[in-house]
Amino acid sequence: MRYDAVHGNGEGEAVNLVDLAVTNLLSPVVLFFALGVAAALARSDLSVPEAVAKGIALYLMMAIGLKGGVEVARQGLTSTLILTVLAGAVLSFAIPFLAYAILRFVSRLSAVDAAAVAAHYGSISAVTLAVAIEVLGRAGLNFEGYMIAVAAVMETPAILAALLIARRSRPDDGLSRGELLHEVAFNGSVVVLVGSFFVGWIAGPAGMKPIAPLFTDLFRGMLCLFLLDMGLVAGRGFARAKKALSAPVILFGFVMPLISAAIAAPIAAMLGLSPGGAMLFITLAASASYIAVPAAMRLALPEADAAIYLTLSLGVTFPFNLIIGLPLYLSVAQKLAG
Amino acid sequence: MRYDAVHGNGEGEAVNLVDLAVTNLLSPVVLFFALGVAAALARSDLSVPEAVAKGIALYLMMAIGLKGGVEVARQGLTSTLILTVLAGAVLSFAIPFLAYAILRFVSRLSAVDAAAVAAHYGSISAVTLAVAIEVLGRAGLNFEGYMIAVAAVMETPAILAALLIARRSRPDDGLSRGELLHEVAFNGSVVVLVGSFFVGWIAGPAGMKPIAPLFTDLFRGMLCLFLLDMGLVAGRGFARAKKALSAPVILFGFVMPLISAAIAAPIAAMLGLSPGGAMLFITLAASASYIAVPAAMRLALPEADAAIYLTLSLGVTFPFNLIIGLPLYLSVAQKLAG
Amino acid sequence: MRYDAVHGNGEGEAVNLVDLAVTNLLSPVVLFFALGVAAALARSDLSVPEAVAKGIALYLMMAIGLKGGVEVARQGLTSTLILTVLAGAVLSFAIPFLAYAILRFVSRLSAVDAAAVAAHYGSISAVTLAVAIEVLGRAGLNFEGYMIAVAAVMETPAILAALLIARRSRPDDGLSRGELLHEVAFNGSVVVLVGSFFVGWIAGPAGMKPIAPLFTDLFRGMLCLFLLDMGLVAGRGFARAKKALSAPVILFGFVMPLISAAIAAPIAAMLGLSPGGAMLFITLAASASYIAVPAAMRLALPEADAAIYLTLSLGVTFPFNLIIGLPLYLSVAQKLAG
Amino acid sequence: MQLHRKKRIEIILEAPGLRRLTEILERVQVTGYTVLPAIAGNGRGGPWSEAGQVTDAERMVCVMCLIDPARTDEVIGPIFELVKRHIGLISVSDAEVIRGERF
Amino acid sequence: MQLHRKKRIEIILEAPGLRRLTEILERVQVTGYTVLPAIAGNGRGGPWSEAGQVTDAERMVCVMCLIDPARTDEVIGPIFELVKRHIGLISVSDAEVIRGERF
Amino acid sequence: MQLHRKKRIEIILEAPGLRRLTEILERVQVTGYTVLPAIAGNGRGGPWSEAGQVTDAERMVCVMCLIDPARTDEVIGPIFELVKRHIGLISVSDAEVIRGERF
Ligand SMILES: Nc1ncnc2c1ncn2[C@@H]1O[C@H](COP(=O)(O)O)[C@@H](O)[C@H]1O
Ligand SMILES: Nc1ncnc2c1ncn2[C@@H]1O[C@H](COP(=O)(O)O)[C@@H](O)[C@H]1O
Ligand SMILES: Nc1ncnc2c1ncn2[C@@H]1O[C@H](COP(=O)(O)O)[C@@H](O)[C@H]1O
Ligand code: NA
Ligand code: NA
Ligand code: NA
Repeated sequence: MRYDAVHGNGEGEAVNLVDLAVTNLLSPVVLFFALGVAAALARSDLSVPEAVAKGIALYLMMAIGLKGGVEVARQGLTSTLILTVLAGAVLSFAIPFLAYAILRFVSRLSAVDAAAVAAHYGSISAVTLAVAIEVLGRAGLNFEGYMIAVAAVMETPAILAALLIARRSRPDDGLSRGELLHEVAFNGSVVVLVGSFFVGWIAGPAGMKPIAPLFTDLFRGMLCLFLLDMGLVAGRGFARAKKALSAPVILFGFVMPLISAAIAAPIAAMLGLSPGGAMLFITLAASASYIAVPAAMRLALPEADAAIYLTLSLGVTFPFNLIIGLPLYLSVAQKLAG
Repeated sequence: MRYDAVHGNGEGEAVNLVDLAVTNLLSPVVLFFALGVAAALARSDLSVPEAVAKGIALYLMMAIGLKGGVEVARQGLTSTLILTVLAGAVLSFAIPFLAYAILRFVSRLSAVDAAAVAAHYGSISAVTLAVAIEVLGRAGLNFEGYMIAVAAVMETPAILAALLIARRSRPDDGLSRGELLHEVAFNGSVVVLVGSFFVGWIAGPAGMKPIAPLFTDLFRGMLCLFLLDMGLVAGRGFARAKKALSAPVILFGFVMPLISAAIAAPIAAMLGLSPGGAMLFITLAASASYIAVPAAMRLALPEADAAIYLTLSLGVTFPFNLIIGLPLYLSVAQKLAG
Repeated sequence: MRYDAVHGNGEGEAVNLVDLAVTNLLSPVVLFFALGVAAALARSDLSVPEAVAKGIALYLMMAIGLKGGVEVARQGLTSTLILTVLAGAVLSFAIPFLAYAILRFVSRLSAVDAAAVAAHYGSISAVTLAVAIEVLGRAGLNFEGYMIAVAAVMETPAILAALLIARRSRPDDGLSRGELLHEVAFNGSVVVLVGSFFVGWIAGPAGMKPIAPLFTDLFRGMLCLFLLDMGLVAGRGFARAKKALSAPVILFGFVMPLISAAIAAPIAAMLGLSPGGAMLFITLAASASYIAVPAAMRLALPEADAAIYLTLSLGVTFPFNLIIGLPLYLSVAQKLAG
Repeated sequence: MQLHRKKRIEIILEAPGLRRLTEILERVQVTGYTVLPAIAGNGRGGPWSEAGQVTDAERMVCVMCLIDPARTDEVIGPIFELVKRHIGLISVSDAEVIRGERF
Repeated sequence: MQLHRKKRIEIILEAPGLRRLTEILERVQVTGYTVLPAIAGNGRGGPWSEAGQVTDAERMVCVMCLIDPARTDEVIGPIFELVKRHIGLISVSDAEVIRGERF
Repeated sequence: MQLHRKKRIEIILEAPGLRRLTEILERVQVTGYTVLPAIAGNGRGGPWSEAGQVTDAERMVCVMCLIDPARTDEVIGPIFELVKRHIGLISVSDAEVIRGERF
């Protein structure tokens, strides 16, 4: 029956995807990102103070965590939870190996640079997740609350994978592995996401109510402010991108999310996730870290060139996911789970 | 008939103006400004962190821009748009010549100092505009959305006028004019105002809805926070004002907005603006820049004394407009367009 | 009759207190504080930017002040106002003498260190007050608006008491007393609390309405953000606490609030405060300053060890009041005034 | 380019004492100075960090001023009077400037 | 540890002029520099403070660069051309670095 | 006023490495240091700016410490071991302090 449905209104759905993409493109969130990029390219001195940008990032992660926790409190723990968390962790660990192989094959990046880039693609981007939740909200779709826990779990394994990869190509540096793991696992963004998730879970819908005006009602507006900032930073990165990034590497930044999404989509279907949950799962796989992993790489692989991975993650893959990826993943998820 | 109406309830309207002024005076926005001034004069260590002040200024300009854009999307483009934009640009360019002449006539400011001050009075103050919008909201009046575009257009011509004026009195400094113009035209405050205006226009009322809790509902509260900060900065400026400003210059700070308003009012009437639109047009003419022009003057006329123009604009003209100007302009606009 | 009632459902009320404590423990505000402490103890790099923390503190004090002022505008000035303010001032001045005597008796703190610590316990904590207001909100209780004025009045006398105490044990330092008093009386937190109180009073419920989305609706959410930060700072203080604080001093941090509460409770009953007002009065007495007094002590008693008083106030007494004190004070206040 | 020998004085002081320090600088006629923020540090009083701090009680600032070498003693004397009661330290080094007449 | 003698140049400049300054540094091939924020100060133009400022018009930044001593004159010449029109001051002092070939 | 000769060490280091550096300073018993923020810069790795950054991955901090001249080598050795893997640079200059016994 699903097969029929897909073929039955195949055309209608193609239109639907374009519709989705256009609606997405004209949403304030995307428009503010575009404004930021344009301002940076025009060399405007517009900027968001660093403390404000960090404050909003913190807010967004608290809001996401709370939302996920409250959903779990509302829906209860379903049987697929553990499987989904496991699948996420495995994906996060596996994707870097694939990404590394592709990078080494198509580009001339050094082993260390390629390993550092690969770690970003295995891990997840909290901002992309935030925009995906906003897209779901616009589409009127719900999601499994524990997807937030899945997101938190997926932040770290990719970093371990990258360290394993890089170890083969460089001498040991005498740095304590234990300490590094500690720093990665207790990275601020992981802690606040997981912590807020549990706060939301414990407090439940009733406890959430008095703080909803801040953490629910303002969420989309704050996302606009944040994406203006992301656009500015990404736009300023473009200038350097020319020097730091070769054509194959840039291409990788466009194609890798699609590959990860193609791997994640059937898994989401097998897990039996709802359309909203499947869309988030695919988005997590397809997104590239921008907060937790860069900081970890500065510590773990300081020889890797930060300009490469930062520009690729924020300047290429993030806008790609924002504009093309998210509507695509949503329409795929709807077909899979519909 | 309009004539009759004016005479018919002339007394009633005089009362009305006093009423307006008192209501204005007791509004939290003005009270927080007063609190800031009082705290500064009492040498309290109260202060708003710089990053927070900049973040709120950014927020206010986004909120103003969005509001204007959404209004244009709602009301459509009226025929007076182009004329109003043109009138605004001409006013912004012309006022500095008048202001310069007056300053040189009544005070002993050097040519460069006078030119720098003049630029501020031709340009506009986004905060004064924000408070004017708040006053209109309290009075239940709407305005033409494109007034925000007019505001953005009026930021820059005054700077050009000041450069033309100053060139006569000082040798060329070999600075690239093109680069300076670029910096002025792409000043952060211009970019974010114009950009948010277009975002609001494209997204329209439907797109605005999910971000309204941040950009509409919180607007007035944020203005309170910002005016507390403005009061603190203005109050601290007063101490220096004694040294930097002579009596005629201070007087200029009170009278110049009235002169500009007197020029702008009949133009607003001729343009056929609504009461709300006319009030904003007069306010734009009467307000003195505090964000974009000072930064431009540091680059273009570094010899000019920043203490003079900053203190005059923020410490004299801004409070004057806040307390006396705005209710006056509103009552004039209501008579003109009523 | 009250006696009967107390005995009649003594068991029911014991349950009630436990209930209150558990509800309190599971409220997002307390959970976020716990998250902050846990993150700090796990040596996570999570942090709230300083400018954001200061901005939120400013917001909270404005919100508290406004709320108090609007309540006074709504309820009018009752006859107990002056007595309550006086009682607060006397308490704030008297508690440091008691605290000093206890500290010198049970611990080996130097006279100057003990005087500095004592000042913190006489003064009040605005954040504890904010949480207390949130607890009252959850319990559906109102309070006398002028309690905010009482809070502001209680900030300063404790500092004077500490200076008197310390003068006996150390030579004069030639610092101008007048200037110091000025700095203490016009401390930013005092000014913004008192100022916002008057703004709220003048503007009244009608003037408050347009700014309520910021200052009322977001209050509890902001408190969560702030308590996350307080938890982080307190948690980081724990590590140092081991070195700076001896066991008797830590014990003092737990017992002193109970002593102050025990003194304040009968006074609140005598003043005839409502249950909500009595709860706030007890909380003010029991709380230890964390913003105004530390800054004053750096100026007035620079020889005192900041690590002692900061850790004790933020790391011991604040969490104690947050978790155990507030529900206790509420249930006591309800019995007293019920 | 003609360079003139000056002294560069750097005072690391707890933030609450800053107003006192600038008053002293004014009194000894050091009319030019620049204040830089510090974000963390360590000393006999243990480590500190500005992260998340609401109060300035623990944070430090760094005041830098270029002065005429001949005035070194008359300037650092009164500064030391302040700093010795507060947490803080003073260091002096050599520097050269253009437009020496301005100091 | 082998140390190499360098010059440490410190430029205190009003923030709006920073872009100009970095362009000049690029032109004279000073490719390494670090910008530190200033939060308050005092000079002939009177005291200033960043507290609550929305505009950068009045605030100062401090640009620090370590350069080869032989290049001092060719570097500070063009910088002085900029700074003399703006509010600002330049100071030069001695410093030693490791990995001297990088400057 | 009695002044004592010290060494002023200034380490410009990428922010993520700060915790490592302070651990090293502790290990070599440099118990006094102050961290200043940097807001922008340029080097072989290209220009950077803190504006709008959410991550500290690219930003630099400047760690300043005054130490006893006799200890210079034993201090900068271990620091250099760290800095050579990370982005960063170390400079050493002369300074004089009051209360020399504290360093
Ligand atoms: N040797 C030093 N070098 C640089 N900064 C120092 C030094 N000693 C102390 N400091 C700074 O001064 C503050 C107070 O020092 P102390 O009084 O020793 O606790 C420390 O937290 C540091 O920020
Ligand atoms: N002697 C000095 N030492 C350190 N900083 C100074 C000195 N003179 C001026 N400055 C800084 O440069 C800014 C502008 O100086 P001025 O042009 O004299 O007003 C001041 O506000 C200070 O931040
Ligand atoms: N010569 C220099 N003087 C001052 N700061 C420098 C210098 N070289 C590098 N830096 C700082 O160190 C950072 C990293 O340098 P690099 O490793 O050369 O990219 C730069 O972004 C600057 O902030
Ligand atoms: Na991913
Ligand atoms: Na104007
Ligand atoms: Na108390």
